[in-house]
Amino acid sequence: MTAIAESPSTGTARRRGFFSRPTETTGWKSWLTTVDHKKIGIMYGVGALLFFVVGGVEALLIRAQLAGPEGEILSADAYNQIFTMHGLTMVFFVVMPLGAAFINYLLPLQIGARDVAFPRINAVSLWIWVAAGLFIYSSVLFDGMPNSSWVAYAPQSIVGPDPNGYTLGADAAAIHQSRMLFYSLGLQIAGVASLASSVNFIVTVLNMRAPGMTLMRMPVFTWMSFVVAFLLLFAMPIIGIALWQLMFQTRFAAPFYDPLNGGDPVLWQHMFWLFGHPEVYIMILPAFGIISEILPVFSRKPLFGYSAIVFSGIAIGFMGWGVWAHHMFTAGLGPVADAAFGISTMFIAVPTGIKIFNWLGTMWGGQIRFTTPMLFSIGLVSMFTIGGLSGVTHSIVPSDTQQHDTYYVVAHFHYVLFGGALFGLFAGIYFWFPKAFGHLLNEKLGKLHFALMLIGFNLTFAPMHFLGLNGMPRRYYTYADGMGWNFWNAVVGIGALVIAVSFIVFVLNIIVSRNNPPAGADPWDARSVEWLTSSPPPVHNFDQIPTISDRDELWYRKYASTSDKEAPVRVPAGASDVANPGGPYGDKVSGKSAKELGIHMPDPSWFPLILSIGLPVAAYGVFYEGALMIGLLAVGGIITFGSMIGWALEPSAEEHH
Amino acid sequence: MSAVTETPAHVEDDGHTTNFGMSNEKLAMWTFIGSECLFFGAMIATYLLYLNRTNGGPTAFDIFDIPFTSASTFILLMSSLGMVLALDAIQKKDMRGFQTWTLTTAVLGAIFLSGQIYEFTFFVEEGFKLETSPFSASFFVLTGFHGIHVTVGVVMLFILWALSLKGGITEKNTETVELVGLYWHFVDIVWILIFTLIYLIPVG
Amino acid sequence: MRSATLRRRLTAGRARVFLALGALALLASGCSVNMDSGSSTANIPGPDPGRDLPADALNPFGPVARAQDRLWDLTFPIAVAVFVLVFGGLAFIVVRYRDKGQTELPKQVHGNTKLEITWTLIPAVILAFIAVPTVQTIFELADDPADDAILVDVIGKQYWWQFNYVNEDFITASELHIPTGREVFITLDGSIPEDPVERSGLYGTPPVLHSFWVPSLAGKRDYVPGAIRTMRIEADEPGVYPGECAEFCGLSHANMRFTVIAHDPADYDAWVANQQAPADSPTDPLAVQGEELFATCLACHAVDGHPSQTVPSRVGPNLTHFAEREAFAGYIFDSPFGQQVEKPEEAMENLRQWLRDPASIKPGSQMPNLNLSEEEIDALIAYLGTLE
Amino acid sequence: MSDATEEHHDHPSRSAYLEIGLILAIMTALEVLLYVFRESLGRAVTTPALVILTVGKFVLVGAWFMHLRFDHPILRRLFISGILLAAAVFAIVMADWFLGAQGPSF
Ligand code: HEA
Ligand code: HEA
Ligand code: CUA
Ligand SMILES: [Cu+2]
Repeated sequence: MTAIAESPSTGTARRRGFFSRPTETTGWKSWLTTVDHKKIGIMYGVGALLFFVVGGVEALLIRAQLAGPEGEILSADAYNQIFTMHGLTMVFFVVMPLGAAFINYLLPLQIGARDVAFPRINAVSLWIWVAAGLFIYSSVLFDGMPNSSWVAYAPQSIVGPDPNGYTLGADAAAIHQSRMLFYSLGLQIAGVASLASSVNFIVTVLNMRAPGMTLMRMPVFTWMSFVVAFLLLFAMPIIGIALWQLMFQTRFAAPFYDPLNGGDPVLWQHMFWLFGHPEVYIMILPAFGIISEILPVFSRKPLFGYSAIVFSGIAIGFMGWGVWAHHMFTAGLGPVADAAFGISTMFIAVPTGIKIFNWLGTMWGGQIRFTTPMLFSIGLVSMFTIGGLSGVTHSIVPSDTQQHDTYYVVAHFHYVLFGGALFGLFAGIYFWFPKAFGHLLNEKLGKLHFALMLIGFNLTFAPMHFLGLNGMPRRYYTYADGMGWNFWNAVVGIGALVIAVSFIVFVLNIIVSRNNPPAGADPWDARSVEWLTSSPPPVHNFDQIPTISDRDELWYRKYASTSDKEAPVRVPAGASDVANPGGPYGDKVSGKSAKELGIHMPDPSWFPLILSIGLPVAAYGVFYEGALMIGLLAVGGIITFGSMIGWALEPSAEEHH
Repeated sequence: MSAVTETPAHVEDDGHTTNFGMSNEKLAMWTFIGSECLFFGAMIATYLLYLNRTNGGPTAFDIFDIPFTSASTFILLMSSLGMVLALDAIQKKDMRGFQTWTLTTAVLGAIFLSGQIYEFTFFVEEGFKLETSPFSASFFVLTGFHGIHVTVGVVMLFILWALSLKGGITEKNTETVELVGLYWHFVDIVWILIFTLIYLIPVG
Repeated sequence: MRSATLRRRLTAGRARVFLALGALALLASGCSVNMDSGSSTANIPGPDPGRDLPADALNPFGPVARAQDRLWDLTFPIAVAVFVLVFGGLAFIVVRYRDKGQTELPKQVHGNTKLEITWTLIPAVILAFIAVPTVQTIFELADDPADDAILVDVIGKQYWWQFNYVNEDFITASELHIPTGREVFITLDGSIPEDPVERSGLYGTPPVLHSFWVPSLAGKRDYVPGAIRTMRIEADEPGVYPGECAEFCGLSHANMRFTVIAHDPADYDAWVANQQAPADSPTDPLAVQGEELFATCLACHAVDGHPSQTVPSRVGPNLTHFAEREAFAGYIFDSPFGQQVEKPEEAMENLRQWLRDPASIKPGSQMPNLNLSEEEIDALIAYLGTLE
Repeated sequence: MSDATEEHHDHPSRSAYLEIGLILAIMTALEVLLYVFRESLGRAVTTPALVILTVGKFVLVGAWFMHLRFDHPILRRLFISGILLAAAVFAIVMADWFLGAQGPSF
């Protein structure tokens, strides 16, 4: 399908579009119809940060409820919905899309391409992702939000939390069914978006590199994105099937996971974690890539052990497929499986360690500048290590039977996800902000943000280790006085507030910095080619596609005589600043439009946005019976397939060649 | 460490440069097919695990009609041949041949689908329904999703055929045909697996 | 020079960062102290007498938990050492190699193969070293039951635990009594009866996952509907060991507690003898009235010895010896009849409220609101009090 | 990486396609025959034979109809990595399922 759609020769100028083809390049319409990877990246980022506020407020509610024993802020039912949505939001609507934001924005720039391979499909991914988020959250307007935790273990996810309905009322079963349909269909829709992006990125990396940009010259961020794209490519269909099965189970009584009719609940666990573990590396690898770009820049040294970092990333990607059952050590798979998966899990520490040590090697002997991006990167190296090490203690199966499903696990994964992934992503935001918006963020506020976040983060999540080992299970909406958990839970609550304040500082920073002077093409004295073009880059990225002759291409253009033997002399006008916005190379961007330069860029289109509306409409159909069901499915289908056809036949805005 | 080993070749493709000397579309189709392996793999695995969980309902042995399925398998296999001949024709700029073979392929696919619809209705009448057992559920979901893939293929083939009548598809569009073909063959390959793993071996 | 100004602007506030990192290091060292001692109560030898003692996984009171804890004692110091190494290295680098405004660029080092090999091999060796005892322990803990083991079949319900003493032939709930020094072999029995009548007598509603966890005695094991899982526990000393449900199972996942009570073997035998005896019919008139009323309750609960009981139902907890237990309703409320009860009036009011409307104090409870009058509640409580 | 420009030259001829089609048809017929004589042959013969035939058909369609024989090796790698990954992970799930999780795990 996509092939036909993207094939340019099918659109002859004679044809009429459904809509007149939009041409705006500024204003709100330009955002809704854009196919520019940079705008799409920014929208992913903004959307994800909005969702972060939502997920964060949910976290604050969780912590408010648990701040003391016998909390009475949330009912059990509300708590279950909120912690489920907190997990789903943070995973699928914050960390993954923030990764996607950077991949979208940077990947074409870093490999010297004008856009991704399929710009319109890229826009489709964005809008489908937005549609998925709105769809899942639209559940508040119906019978409530998903309430069986983000892992939705069967048969709980089928039976429901209150099968007799003495608390939720007589229609408790229907309520639960509706909530689980939002879960299965919503994630399904989000999965379509991820799958489409993954194909897009793989093709872009394989096929669209600038002349001389061999695979082993690609920036590490691009490499990690490439690995992530493969993980998505292979993991998404698995969760897709699992979600279909869950949907058929909950809506049409197909007994996939229902033990009363012969189904096996443990199979769900296998399917979920077969996706779920690669998923956690999907979340962390972009952050690893980001700091692999930042550390060299602010150490003024090339990345130590480039190949080792690249290959360990690939190795993590591979090994990530062979460890999933470490989430099931208490499910009773038997000693052989437990031992095998325990060992495979432990050894993931080896490639991850290689990365950590190479990052240290990068900083070693450098001239470290403590900018905000650098601080967040250093924060990642230290905080992720804590999370990784608690991960290794999980892999010790007999100990894990004590730790599983306690706050110790909650501590582990917040250390890797927040201290790892989010710290890296924040580092990236500070680092590439000037590239995307043309000016730097305020460094003072940035450092305040970092300091508060680091302190708040540790106050929040370090005590969870103690809580877990002292027997506090996760997913408890309440706990009794006298369990010895009161003190640390109070500390955790305070920590969460500090994180909230730190985030407000970040938002303030964006506002305060909006009138900062232009940063120029290369404010940080950086190394990779995205800094070679203007900030923000023109629609076509580069007036002239750079020819690549080195890793760290830009660095070598700036510091010509750098051989590894003698210490090179710093070129005086290394970095651009107010007086010298272009730097020695940024002035290559002429400021002319693509058209003036004779570069053909894909035209904006309404169809990606419209297509994305079809999927949730069809999904609502599944909730109903009879005519309404068929009607919604049909309307959704018509919107989706209609816009595909409209898209395939869409004329270009101008008559070209 | 390792030296740079590879210098990408550059080939002009619709005015874009590609590193691997093939179009983005083709690479994308293959990437997508790689993903589909996991998609069908997950369903086949579920089916094999649930083979004996019939819940008192019909078993594979009770329900499958092998001669019937063999016929439809044969039809789908031959449609693959039709597809490759259609591609061959358009590559040789034989538009008549292309139209004939495309239509043949599409019609064979449609026959396969009607066979599947017949099979499903027959099964349901026999009391072998989606909700009967894990076995039946995984059977229907697997073959049903395969059927949806076939349907998409048939629709694409009919569109190709119709477009070619109006001159919307010409010798220049061989790659579009090739891509649809790749998809079609993949769907056929999956059925090759299904026929043995899902029908023959359990019954045999 | 412009770029130098910029650099200065960017590097200001370094000191603050060091402070933050230092605080972190403190926290980390505090953590190693804290982890081993657990909470203050854990320093008392032997478990607390009370029910509400912290469930400390690092303070084992039986061989199984001890075997698991030994691995923790092995890995935790290694983890701390790795962390100190990484963190120390980082701190050193950050101090030593900060930008001092040099005009020369640092040496442009691209890597070092020997180093790469070193830091691949050393972690691998460390891990292999941990892996050996790990695998050993995994297989040890999966051994068959000892000959003299007490066999208990455990079933998790929404939201309470049922214990079936297989050889002693009685069923109880929420309190698992065991003798010290003897293995208890737990079978988490998720098998599902073929016969629909038997099935609905066992599960009021379809079963879901739970996880059986007594932190001081053993790590957890899931209760899996449709499958059978096993584990062992054993207590060294008499005491009360809190247990929890550790797999999300619905509204009252947090309210699905239980205790393991370890006795001296002689006390245990006495307890068993009492459990095996059916309930005596009461003499007190109010309690007699309660016994009659209780006939309705037999739809879900069993009281062995109740005149109207034919087939004991397993939908709700077996109440034959209800007055012997310290707590009720998923073990979240002190029982007014318990030995340890601190606030008997409050406990009594909780029990009354429970009979009035169970779901109001335990969300998602499967016990219906029976619309009992206050007089009926008086009678029922009088009867329940006789079930010793 | 080998020279990528050696594209689009030797596509198989039409008769080659027809031959492959014929072979596929014969293999399918063989499969059906195996089914017909399943009782006299026994599972020990039919199952492996069916698996071999299936793999054969799979490879033929992939190599010839989908041109993997003639196209750039990267495509082959993409496809094979998908198949292998699917085969590997689901084989582990199945092994685990049949060996461990089924009954009591002593
Ligand atoms: C970004 C996400 C992310 C990452 C990167 C990781 C990384 C790792 N995780 Fe984590 N994990 C999660 C996210 C993540 N995890 C989530 C979300 C859950 C819970 C899901 C849920 O139940 O809801 C989870 C749960 C989880 C469990 C299940 C716990 C349970 O429920 O009982 C286990 C068990 O083994 C585990 C292990 C590991 C290991 C070994 C690593 C390793 O990759 C870590 C490797 C890194 C290091 C070890 C540090 C650096 C290395 C060195 C400095 C070298 C030297 C080290 C040694 C010699 C030890 N994780
Ligand atoms: C990347 C992923 C991620 C992130 C960043 C977080 C962030 C946080 N998480 Fe999250 N968490 C998960 C992923 C994540 N979590 C997952 C996967 C689960 C498992 C769910 C499950 O079991 O199913 C989980 C579960 C989980 C639990 C366990 C719930 C339970 O088991 O009962 C808890 C409990 O404390 C918790 C707390 C927090 C806190 C306090 C934060 C904080 O760091 C949040 C900080 C953010 C803010 C505080 C928002 C700031 C914004 C504002 C205050 C608004 C200001 C507005 C403007 C300026 C406009 N999380
Ligand atoms: Cu039972 Cu949680
Ligand atoms: Cu994992």
